[in-house]
Amino acid sequence: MKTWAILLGGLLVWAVHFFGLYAIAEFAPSRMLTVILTVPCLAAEALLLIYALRLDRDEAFTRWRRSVAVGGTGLGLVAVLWQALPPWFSG
Amino acid sequence: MPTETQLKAVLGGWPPAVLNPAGPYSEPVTLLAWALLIGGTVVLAIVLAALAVALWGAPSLRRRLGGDRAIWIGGIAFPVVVLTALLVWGLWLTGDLAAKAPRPGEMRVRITGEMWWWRVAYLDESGRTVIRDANELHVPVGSTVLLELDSADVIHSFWVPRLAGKMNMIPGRRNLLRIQADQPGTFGGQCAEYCGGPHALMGFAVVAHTPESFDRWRASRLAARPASVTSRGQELFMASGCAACHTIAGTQAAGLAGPDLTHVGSRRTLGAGILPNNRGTLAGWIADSQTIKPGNRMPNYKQLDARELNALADYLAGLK
Amino acid sequence: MKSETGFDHALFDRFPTKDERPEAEEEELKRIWCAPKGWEYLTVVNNNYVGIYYLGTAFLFFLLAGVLGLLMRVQLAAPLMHVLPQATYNQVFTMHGTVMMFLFAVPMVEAAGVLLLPQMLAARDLPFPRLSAYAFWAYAVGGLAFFGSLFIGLAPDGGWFMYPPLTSKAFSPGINTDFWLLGIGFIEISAIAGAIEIIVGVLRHRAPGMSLDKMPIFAWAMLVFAVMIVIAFPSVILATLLLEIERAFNWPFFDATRGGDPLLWQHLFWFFGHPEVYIIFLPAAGMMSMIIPTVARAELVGYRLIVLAMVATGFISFGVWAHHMFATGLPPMTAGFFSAASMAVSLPAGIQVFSWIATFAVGKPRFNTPGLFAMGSVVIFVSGGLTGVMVALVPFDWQVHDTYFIVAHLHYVLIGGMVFPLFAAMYYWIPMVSRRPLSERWGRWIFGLMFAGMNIAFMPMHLSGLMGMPRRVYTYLPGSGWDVLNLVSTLGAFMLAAGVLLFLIDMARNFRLAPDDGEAGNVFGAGTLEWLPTALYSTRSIPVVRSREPLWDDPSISDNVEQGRYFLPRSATGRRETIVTSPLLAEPQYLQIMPGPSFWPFAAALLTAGFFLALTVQAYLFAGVSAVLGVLAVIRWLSETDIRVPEREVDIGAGIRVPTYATGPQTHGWWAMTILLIVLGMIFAMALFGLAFLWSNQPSFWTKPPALSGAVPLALGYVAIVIAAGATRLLHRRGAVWAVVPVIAAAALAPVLLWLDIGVWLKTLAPDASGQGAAVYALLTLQGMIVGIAALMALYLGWRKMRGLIVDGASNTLDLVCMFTAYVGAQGLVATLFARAIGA
Amino acid sequence: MLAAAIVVIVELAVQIAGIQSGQARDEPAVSLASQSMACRASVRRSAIAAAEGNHFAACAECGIAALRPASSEACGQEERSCGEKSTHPQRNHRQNRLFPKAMDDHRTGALFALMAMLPLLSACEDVPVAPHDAQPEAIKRGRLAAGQLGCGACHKIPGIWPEGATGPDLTNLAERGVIAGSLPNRPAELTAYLLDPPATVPGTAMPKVPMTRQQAEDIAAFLHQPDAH
Repeated sequence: MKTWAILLGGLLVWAVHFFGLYAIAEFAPSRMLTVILTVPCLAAEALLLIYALRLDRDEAFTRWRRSVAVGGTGLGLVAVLWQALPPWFSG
Repeated sequence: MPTETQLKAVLGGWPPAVLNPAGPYSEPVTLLAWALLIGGTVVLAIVLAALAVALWGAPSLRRRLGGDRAIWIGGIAFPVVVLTALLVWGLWLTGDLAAKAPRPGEMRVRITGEMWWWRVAYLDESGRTVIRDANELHVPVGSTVLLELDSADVIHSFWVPRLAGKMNMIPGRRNLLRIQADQPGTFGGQCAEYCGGPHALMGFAVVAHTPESFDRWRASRLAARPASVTSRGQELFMASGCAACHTIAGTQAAGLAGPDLTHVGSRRTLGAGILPNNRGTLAGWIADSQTIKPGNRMPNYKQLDARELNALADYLAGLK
Repeated sequence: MKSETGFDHALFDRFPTKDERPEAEEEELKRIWCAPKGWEYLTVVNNNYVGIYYLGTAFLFFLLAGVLGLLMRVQLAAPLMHVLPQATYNQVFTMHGTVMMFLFAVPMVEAAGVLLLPQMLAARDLPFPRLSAYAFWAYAVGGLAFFGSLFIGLAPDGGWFMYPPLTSKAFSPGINTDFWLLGIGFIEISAIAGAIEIIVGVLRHRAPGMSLDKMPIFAWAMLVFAVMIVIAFPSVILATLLLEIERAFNWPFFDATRGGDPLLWQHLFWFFGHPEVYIIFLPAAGMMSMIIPTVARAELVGYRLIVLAMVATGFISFGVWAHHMFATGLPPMTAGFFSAASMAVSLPAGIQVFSWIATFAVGKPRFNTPGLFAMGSVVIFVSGGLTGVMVALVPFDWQVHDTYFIVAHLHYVLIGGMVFPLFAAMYYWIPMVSRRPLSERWGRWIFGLMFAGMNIAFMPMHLSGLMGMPRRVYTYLPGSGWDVLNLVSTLGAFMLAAGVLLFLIDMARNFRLAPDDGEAGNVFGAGTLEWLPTALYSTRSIPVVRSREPLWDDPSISDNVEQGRYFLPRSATGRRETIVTSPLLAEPQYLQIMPGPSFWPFAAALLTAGFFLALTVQAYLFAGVSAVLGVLAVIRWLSETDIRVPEREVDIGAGIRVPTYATGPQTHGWWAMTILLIVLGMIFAMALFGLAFLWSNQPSFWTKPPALSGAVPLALGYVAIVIAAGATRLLHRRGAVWAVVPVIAAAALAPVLLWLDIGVWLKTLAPDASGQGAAVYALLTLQGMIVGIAALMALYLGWRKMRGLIVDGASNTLDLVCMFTAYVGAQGLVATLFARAIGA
Repeated sequence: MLAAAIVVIVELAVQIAGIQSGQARDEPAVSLASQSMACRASVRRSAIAAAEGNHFAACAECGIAALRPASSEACGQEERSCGEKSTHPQRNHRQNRLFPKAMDDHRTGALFALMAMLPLLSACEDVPVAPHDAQPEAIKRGRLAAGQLGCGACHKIPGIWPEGATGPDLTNLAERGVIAGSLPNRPAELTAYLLDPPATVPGTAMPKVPMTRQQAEDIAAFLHQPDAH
């Protein structure tokens, strides 16, 4: 379970953020709520990224695990940032 | 009388409509389109060049290409930068172009998608219908027009590429679309959402007038029709049941299922943008619209004999 | 290395063993996994056969749908052609899209998975061979019946996306639309079955030592693919169910005049529909990542990044569905989220493309046919991807949406992303199953024709789209400036078709199926396990995997495998069996006994097809009979599973002993049930979304639901079901003889609670009264379906108990029935509360 | 006399063609609204028709009707098909097939008969077809004008959409002896007829379509082009 969480953490945060945003936009559109959701998600991505960077890389499997985790959180970070943009352009 | 250029304007042609904007709601998109098309071509060229180097390049070049670093640069860093810029542009433009509530004094028109034609209603400030028409929209050059799009049956999509992007017409919803034409002319459009049967033959035209000419057009539409001289054609119109579906203001004909025919004689096209409009095509449409536009909801009227058909076409063509 | 299950990795060093294995072992393997004769071809379950059947059928649909595409191209070659009348054209384009997406693309990659995965992972077979067979037959029979509707003019004509209200009873009164719902029903069943098979197979049937980081990239692709099916297909399953209910019983889910919403369909359909594109693309990308290293004779560059890319695609593709709906008047903010996610999803694709290019760069690329198709695929796919980025921008999409620009885009993506990799894969892997490889000389011609034809056919469509040509038009008027472009497109389409035709001829010349022995073998010099010498039992012994390309890193591995110097060189129990390993590090856990050939999956599939077809043509009696017999056939086939053998533990090689029966969360059955429950949970979650969506979009039609407080007794009842199901398992493990009683009682309680709940709702709201009514009763209907299944399971459990098949503290059948029943309780609880909470 | 015979034949052919195309068409797509309208229309017309003993018109609700009364046998056929239709007012049998016959048999037959008779008739009438020494430009302009004016709404003219069936098929018009039932098939006559059909041939169904003399001449040239189609 832990390995899966490490591998998928960044993307899971992305998913939470995305579907949260969608729910906000669909049921209660508000720029404030978007910010309230985005800030913790960005923080989570950043923390996960730091955590992933500090993971062991003593053998092939852990090295592989680390790099997938780093990539996933990095990608998640970019995607969450992008998703936070729309409310600032369309009021 | 429609000319070659007019027919083309209704139905497309060169230069590509999307790249040939005629108003402020299509022009920024054209700029974006050019940026995307040229940028896309450049990126494709870069990727092809990289592939060519990978396959046939000098060993030193290939070494540089063959590693995680190339992937990080080409597959991640470069796209992130470019896409961020594009995203911001796109979002800004989306917010800018999306039509919101009507502006004070703005011309409002409700266009309803029907299987397979367009009902057009010009609204006044309070949203009441003042002019009824079908399959074409007359607008003054240089001012914005807010279109309220809805549907009477299935989903259609309103698209006049030279004036704006498309917007769906969805039952139970009212979507807004703002257009403005900056030059006089006829701008063609077509239903863009598959709506069954003769979806392919559901055309539309926006006719942009100079302000003076538009005022004249508007006045002519609002003017009371002189007490109609009863003609053989009008009698036939009533007797044949046309009135069950069609309205002609000033007569007993008040059907609502089909297009309003009060000014049918002055429309550019027939059958929702597919035929030129004259006495001949009117007669052909009445007698056998099912061959011309298979599946459309007007039955054939072959029971009319030659003189009747002529009289009816005459009458309709005269409804300017 | 830290162990995952307590298995000592040092034991792997015992392999390859040095001993000589007796001849008789191989003879016995051959006997156990023997080839079918005569009628037995209908009863086979072995992946070597089912995979080939599957591939062949899917390819047949590719050809059929391709012919439809050609017909359309002929009709559009010039303005106002009379080749296809309007109504026929509308059926043809609907079928072209539907067949290509549902009956070709998804089954094709699933088939490739069924055929290739066991070989790549060095398993004897997939975990549920009979399920594979059932899925195949249901798909083949149902798909062909569905396609046949075209010949009697009853084919669906609402587009492959089937938007209501055009497809509702009011505007599509014929049974054409029902045929679509039927055809999709089959593919839903077979896709879900295949996904379960593939997830469990990839995670639990890998050769010992093949940890996740050593897994062939194709297996990764198939894993993500299967997980995506599990998440995405429930949405379309629900959508088709709702549309069929609306058509049959007039429940207005999508009828805006009665509080439904046509956009609900679009959300449900595209929540499946866009991931579907990646569902198709990922396995093909996985194939590319297998083929390119071989062609380039170099290890795949950026393996880690590609795995990441695939997993990320799996996630992000679920955030892009509404980009098919930019023109529906979505609020700009919502459109913006989807635009952003659509941008994000292009990053993983870029990673993969550059990985492939980098792999070419480090290696010495060969220009053989698989190589050419792979290179061509990169070019075409990148072109399609770039136009994809363009249409991810909302304002640009407003212009080109539903025009030929999109037709061009999607064909570039799908042909470049799936068809070309598939042809590369066929050239690449056919030597694995055929006595002769395909002709290289012909291959070049075929590639040339297809590549040129593809570009000539679809490149002009970008322009015709920009010139205003909408999609799905059966004709266009002269003078619109589209004539020449369309003519060129048609010529290109025929060129493409000529390439495919040559391929067929080449297949006829050279393809000689040899599932048994004597394949052409590793003609391209690849490094992964599927190129080990195999027979019907797969490899003689199951190797220990120590690297990603074992055949490159250990040249003697083929010999050692063939000599039986690895795991399981013989049948340990005298039955079909394979090793189940742990999901992360692939440590051997237990030996799975597999069921053999059976007539019943085939019969069940035929009866399923009969049931659906009879429903479509409204022969209800026949449908009912088929349904009952179908259920009996399934139970009959199941009764031969959950096998126990006298030996509790066996030696699987080099003195390593594993159990032959396991229970609990580590078993393959438990995993499969978990996935099935996720599928059901997703269907249910989508139905909840539907209710909430209608409430938010059509508030004026809302009726106040019954009071939440009134549901307390029902809720307690559902909690009791969950507890009873859990208690059964505990009691059973403690050895209580009558432990099955609580779960059977729980299964009996469930319909009572549902009945009471329906009673309350009937006093408030009729299902055909409004969108709310329809959505609430849809929740109750879903609950009713699983209540029915739980009841059948309880009966089956009771029957097994009576037969004395549920013994001592461990029974997988009992575990699975308890799991399912607990789920029934949980879903019932949520349904009861949620329906009352929305709009209260 | 002969002219009248030709009129009858032409119209019969048109009718049969119309009947066939009317039946093969996708009638159910015609909505309830228009069906009820058609019924309303036919109620009145059939009342009139009954009074006049016009059986064809009495069948009007099929959307297929006649221009003139004809033999009772044909009418019987009509009525049968009417009855069949009215028992399934909402029938939704799409009659389209994957590979539709290029043309309905009856229609083909009628046209064939017509074609076969025309040279014969023209020989009797002794009206030689004037060779049209038109310029290629005129033909080109004529094709364009025919498209712009929508001649295809009623006539089948290869290349001119939508190949309507209300008026006669104008394929290979140059080979025919007479036009519009009574006029010699010569450029001047054709041009005059195009400019004002009702004035030239009283009783013709073709309306006066607004066009210039130049356009009329061009269209005549286009229709008369020798190896036209």
